[in-house]
Amino acid sequence: MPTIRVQTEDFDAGAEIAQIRAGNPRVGAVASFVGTCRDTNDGDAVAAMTLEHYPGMTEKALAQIVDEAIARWRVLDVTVVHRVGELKPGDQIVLVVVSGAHRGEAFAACEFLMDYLKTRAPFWKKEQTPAGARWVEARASDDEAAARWVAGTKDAA
Amino acid sequence: MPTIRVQTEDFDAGAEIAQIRAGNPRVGAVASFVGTCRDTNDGDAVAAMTLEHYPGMTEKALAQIVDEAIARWRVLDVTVVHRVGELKPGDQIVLVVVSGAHRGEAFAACEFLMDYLKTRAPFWKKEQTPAGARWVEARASDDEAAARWVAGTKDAA
Amino acid sequence: MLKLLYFAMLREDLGIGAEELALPAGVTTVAGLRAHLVARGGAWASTLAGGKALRVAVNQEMAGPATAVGPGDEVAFFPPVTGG
Amino acid sequence: MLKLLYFAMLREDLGIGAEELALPAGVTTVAGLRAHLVARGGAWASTLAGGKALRVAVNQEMAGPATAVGPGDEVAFFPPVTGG
Repeated sequence: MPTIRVQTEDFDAGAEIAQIRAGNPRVGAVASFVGTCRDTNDGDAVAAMTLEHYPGMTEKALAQIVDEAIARWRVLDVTVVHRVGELKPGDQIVLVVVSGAHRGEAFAACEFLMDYLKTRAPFWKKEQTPAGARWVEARASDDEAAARWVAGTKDAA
Repeated sequence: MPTIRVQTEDFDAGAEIAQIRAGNPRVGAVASFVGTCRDTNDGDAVAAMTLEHYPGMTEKALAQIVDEAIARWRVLDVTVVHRVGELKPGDQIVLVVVSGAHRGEAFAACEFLMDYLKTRAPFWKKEQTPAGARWVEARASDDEAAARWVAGTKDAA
Repeated sequence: MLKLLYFAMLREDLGIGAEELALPAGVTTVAGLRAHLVARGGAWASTLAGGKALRVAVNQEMAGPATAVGPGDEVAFFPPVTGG
Repeated sequence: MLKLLYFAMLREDLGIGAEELALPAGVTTVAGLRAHLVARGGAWASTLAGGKALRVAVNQEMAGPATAVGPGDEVAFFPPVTGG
């Protein structure tokens, strides 16, 4: 059963990795990703950021993305945790963990989840910089990363 | 500084992920992989396995693979831990953690490290099955996975 | 009635996060609803005008200009997402 | 002298994990050394014969048939690797 959580509290990547493996000897591979808050963005110092989201839709959008990943690759289980609220440089933002029998599917599903989450889940970042607060702009590179999966260029992975 | 360890003891993936992030606010992405001992392989039950290696060469081979990953992608740091000795189903075998500013490089370097480690680092698995002990045979799929990186088909990642 | 939601920069620019709106006469789609809001003028016109990169969700599903809008729907306007 | 090492299935099939060997006359490459060992006959011939998928490292670096072998070298024979 996939685990999806949106929360203000920090998360424990090691505990989530242990949890997804626990009691399932069919697991041979666990790929995971932790996204963290950097101290610079687009060349400017970032002192803090606020993550806003759309309660209700966020969970629904994440569930759809997770279902898509499970249907596309034969992975065993998925955990997604995304934080909201005030974050400082070095803080963890997002965790994706995917378990599978073999590494290829686990890696592909994990990267797919991050790419889709970045373009489809309703979260917005506002950064505090020396020049004041600003909303982070969506990156074309994120759209391109998500589009790779539609084009199927990574299907062989 | 990359961390490379070959050990009989278990490892703590969460602690290694925390360690690679600690005190470096340039880190925005940490991709990681845990390989675990499954209870079946090629259709047969596996009760236990022994991992043999070539002391001295193992560490050298891993260091070369890690240097190659760091040179190829602009990642910030790499941790590789590989266990040897007796392992049971559910036990952790290998950990690769890669930190970077952005996720694309971290994912690519992490998968590259696993693919190269599987074909270039001198480790050998011997499985205990109901029919007796057997040495695991190298898989053509692992050679193909490693060959992808030479062909450059994943360079866009 | 419609439930309208605004997030992130749109919420700040419009000075409002949520409102209830009686379904305006003639509005049957997202595009129609957006045009109705732009007609309010001021920040509404500048923030929701065509050409701005904005996203719309109807009942918490991503929607396009032609997506149907009817009584009881929850319609949200927001910028391209930047989580993860 | 050469230091020879055998790992995994090769070690079991040959019944030996390591040996010291005086560099045989005429042996200058990995291929030459392998032919010398095959000439021992028995398990050596069947295990190290051409056509078997085996790997060789000279001084802990992966080597090919033409890799030079000389006094003081550490030469290891082993099957394709299966770690990770």
